[in-house]
Amino acid sequence: MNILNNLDRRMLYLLLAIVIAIPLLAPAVTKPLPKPAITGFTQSYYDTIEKVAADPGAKNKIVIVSCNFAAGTLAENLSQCEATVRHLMMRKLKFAVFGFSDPQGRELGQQVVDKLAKEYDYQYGRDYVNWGYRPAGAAVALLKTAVNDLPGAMGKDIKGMAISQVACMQGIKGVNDVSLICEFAASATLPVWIQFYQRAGKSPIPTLYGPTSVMATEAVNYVESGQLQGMLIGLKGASEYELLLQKEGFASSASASLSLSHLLIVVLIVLGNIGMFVERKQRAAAEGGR
Amino acid sequence: MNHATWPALILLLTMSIVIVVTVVSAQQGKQYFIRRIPGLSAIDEAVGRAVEMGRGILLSTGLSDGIDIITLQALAICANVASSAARYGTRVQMPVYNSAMLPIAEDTISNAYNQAGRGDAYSPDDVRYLSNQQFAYAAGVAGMIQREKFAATFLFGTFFAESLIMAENANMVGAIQVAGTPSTTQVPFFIAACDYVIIGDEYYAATAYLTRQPTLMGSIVAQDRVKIGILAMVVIGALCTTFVNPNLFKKLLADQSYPIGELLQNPKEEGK
Amino acid sequence: MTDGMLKTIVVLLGVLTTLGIYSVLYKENKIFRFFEHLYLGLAGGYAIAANWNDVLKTNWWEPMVNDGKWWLVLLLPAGSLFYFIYSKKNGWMARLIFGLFIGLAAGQQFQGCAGDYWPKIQTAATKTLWVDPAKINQEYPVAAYATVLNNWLFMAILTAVMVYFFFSFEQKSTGAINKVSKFGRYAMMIAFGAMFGNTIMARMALLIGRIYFLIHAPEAMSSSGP
Amino acid sequence: MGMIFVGLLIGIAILFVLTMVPNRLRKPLIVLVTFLSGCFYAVEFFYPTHAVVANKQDLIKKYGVPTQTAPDFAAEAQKAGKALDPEAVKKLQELSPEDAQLALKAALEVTTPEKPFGPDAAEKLVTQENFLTPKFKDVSDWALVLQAFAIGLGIYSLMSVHLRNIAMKRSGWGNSATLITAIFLMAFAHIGKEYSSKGGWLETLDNLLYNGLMKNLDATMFSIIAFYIVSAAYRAFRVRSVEATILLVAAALVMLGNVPIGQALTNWLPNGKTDVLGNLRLENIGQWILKKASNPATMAIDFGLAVGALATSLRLWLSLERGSYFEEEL
Repeated sequence: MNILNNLDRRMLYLLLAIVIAIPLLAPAVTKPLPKPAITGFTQSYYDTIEKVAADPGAKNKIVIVSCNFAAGTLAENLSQCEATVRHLMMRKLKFAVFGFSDPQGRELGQQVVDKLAKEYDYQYGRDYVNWGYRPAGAAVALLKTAVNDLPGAMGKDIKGMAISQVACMQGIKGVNDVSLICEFAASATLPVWIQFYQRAGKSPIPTLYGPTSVMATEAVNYVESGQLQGMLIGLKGASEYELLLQKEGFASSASASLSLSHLLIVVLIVLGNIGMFVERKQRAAAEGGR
Repeated sequence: MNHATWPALILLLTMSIVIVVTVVSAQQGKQYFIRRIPGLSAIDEAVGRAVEMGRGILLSTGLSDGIDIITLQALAICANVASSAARYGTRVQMPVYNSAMLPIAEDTISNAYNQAGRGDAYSPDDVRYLSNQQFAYAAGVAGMIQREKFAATFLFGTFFAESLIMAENANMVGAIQVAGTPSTTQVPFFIAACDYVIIGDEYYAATAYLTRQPTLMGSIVAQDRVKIGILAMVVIGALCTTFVNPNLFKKLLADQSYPIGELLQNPKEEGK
Repeated sequence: MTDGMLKTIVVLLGVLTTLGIYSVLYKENKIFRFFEHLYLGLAGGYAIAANWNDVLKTNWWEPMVNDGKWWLVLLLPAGSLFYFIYSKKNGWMARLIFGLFIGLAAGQQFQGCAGDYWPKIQTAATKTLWVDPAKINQEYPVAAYATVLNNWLFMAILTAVMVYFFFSFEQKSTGAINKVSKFGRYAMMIAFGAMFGNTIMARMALLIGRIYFLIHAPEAMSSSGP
Repeated sequence: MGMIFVGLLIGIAILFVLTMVPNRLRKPLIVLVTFLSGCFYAVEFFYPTHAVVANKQDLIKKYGVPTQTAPDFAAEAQKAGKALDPEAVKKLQELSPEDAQLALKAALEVTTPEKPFGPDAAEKLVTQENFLTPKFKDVSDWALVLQAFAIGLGIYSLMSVHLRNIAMKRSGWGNSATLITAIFLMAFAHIGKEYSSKGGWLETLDNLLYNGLMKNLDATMFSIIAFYIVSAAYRAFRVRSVEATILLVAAALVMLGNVPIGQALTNWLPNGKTDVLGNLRLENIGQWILKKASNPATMAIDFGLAVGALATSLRLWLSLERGSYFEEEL
């Protein structure tokens, strides 16, 4: 029984890796786990996309999916991005993947799209485009140009084709042809959109935000002031969103990993304490018998 | 606050004067008392253990963005450890995070060896630069700990998430660990992984406690006086806010100066 | 090298480094040691590059050479004072630059102190300790009382923890001060426990990201083909 | 270029003069340097300030150099056909004539019929400074540059250890060779790509080293903490003493409140805004501990730390510190 008091740490590490990997490998396992309650931030995020999709003019406009994160915050940002892209595809909205904070961002964004494209019959060029990555230093100047001449400012897409030639970009001239901005961020990149693009056209573009949970506290102000129409708070927000979509993907399985890892720690703590008490008892018994 | 408001000026100056006067009076021979601090008593114990086991000691002054007060204090504590370790002929190793901090650390530690009368035992390899990237430093320290199997580790200074990497690795090799940091968010991890943790401003009391030097003793007593002052101000402030005038302390302690005449006025109604 | 190949290599390197570093969890081994040294080397090279690209080039070389601020060159001999630490005869000169930086660090502390702690003192010193009948929300009257109760708790914990850190008088094990300071220590343990528990989520999210990366690395490598 | 060379010679001459400073003056000189450098930030912080226009250099670039006469706010505003709030104008009139001109131009530009110029907008145009504030950025830039020169010490220290390993063929010298190669490659690629053409091989190399290796190493080392947090929690959270128990209970409550699996335990409690019992839901208890119960404890610790840092600074700044290091013969 003393084994509980002194589990090999390698055993703990292995258990943790298993507990985290299982929901990611076999999402079906997580079905019976309790679901999170849906917060107002997530609900309004969902409602905004629904509203954009319901607008008949949106068919001729484009959604910007801005992937400003890297592998480091993958669990939080990629899950938000995946759920959002899925929603856009469900509603047949045209979108462009873009990023200016990290070159990895557009690749991770592309990964998400590749994963979902078949399911919703999305084709590169016809239904979506990847503008690629532009260095952060040039972002402000780029967006200012893109107010009036979006294809010109962006130049070429990741396949080296001029953006004005891409099928889904036909008729997209500038800021007034953007129906929605979705920003997924691991650092303070949101103000660039807010300051230089969101309100540069005839009417403000609805803007949605997916920050890491650490950054969410500061962003609450933007939601309250109406500059953001919705927000997904870290992984938790993304998993709530998938619940609303009734399509469980990465966020739900990652959230299950999160739950299970917490459960594992609680169980280990309990086991450790049981082990300690048993050992104490045994020792007391041994001393008593002497 | 970019520039001192007048209440801040008064308060900071008063604090400074209290501290300087007490320190100078201590230097001139006035005796001061400080109580036993359990975490700090452990420092000598840990050095003793390392000597018994015949293995080395690891000192880390944490992550410093340039040369700052926290790291200088960490260095002062580490110098004391190095000096008693040198006396017993135990080797200390100090991986340094910031290259501007490196020469200061070398100077201080070699001086500590001299003070212990073992200047010959100091080797320049003992204090060396590792990396100024947070996790590269952590990986390097973790590797060092695993290979050298230190008997004791002392982690003092600013730490962030890497604190647990270092402390858990040292725990694995069975080192006795003493850690102290003003980064309050990292204290829980040190409590979980280390044998002794120096919390809060015990960190600044450490040198006084270890050396019993009049200057430092005077400083600790002065700090106590200032803290009593702050506590009194907070209590009086809360009582005043509740029962006398809700705005006085809000304005006194605001980020911008209010003229004395406006202190008691109500703030303008918002939205007008 | 095509873009696709490059991407494949980048992903492959990512997988190798991740597994190499994680191998230390089993035990310290040659593979980890290799990656550790590689990491330290890369970080060292990066430090040199960042120092030049972000500091020396922009703040020193370009203004000096292009904007005619020739006197910036004086910083070079001043900076060389650091290196005098290795001089037997003139080692003291290094202490001039140490003194300069110690002075700067100390001087900043006034603003640091005020900037960091002033708002905190304000928060603490403006807590209301009594229920104001005018502010009671009729729908949920408990809130007003709960706030005041929380504020009392706030004051009690603040005082107790501060008392715990008074060093200049004896805390006899039977005295009232000792009881207060013990309560302070318990309060701190609550705070530390809570911080620990709350951090777990953020750390687990990082690990989930890494494991996801490993699981999906084969796709990432193949999908990036031309 | 010539002046730079002359400057360098002057600097070297100063260094040479310093080597001749007699022993008894050395310590006072160090004390003086420490005190004066500390004075800069201290005086800048405490010295009384006056109002100036914000971002003056940018405004001068935009509107040209202003004259010395104070502008007539009302007349200018009328000329531009725009209305300025009198409260706001009062604020701008505190500025010196030069600054006031620039502020007025900036004010008239941002004012539109929908967005009248009020006191808040005026506040954005005005900032407080004293005679040292304009030098603030220079001083911190110089400090950065000086520190950057010290990188050589660090790299020298790192290389000398590992070069010796290689020279003496100590065990693991291959790793030392890797380390030194990595230093050179990374420094070369990361500096070189700034100067080479876009899409060149240097950029590819930098991409491999930085994105392929370094970022992954960073992310992996960061994520490894997740493993350590589990082993630390397992070992430390035992009902050993009152303190350890408190630590455990607080951590467990917050942990459970953070994930749906824990929240499910108290999902049967009502969750309305006005339900008193809702406060007993695990997520609410967790947040209460985190925000209300922890806050005063960390704040008290912070106050102590602030005073400790202040006292240490004062001792160092005024050279009140004693002890072997500070009393050593120089």
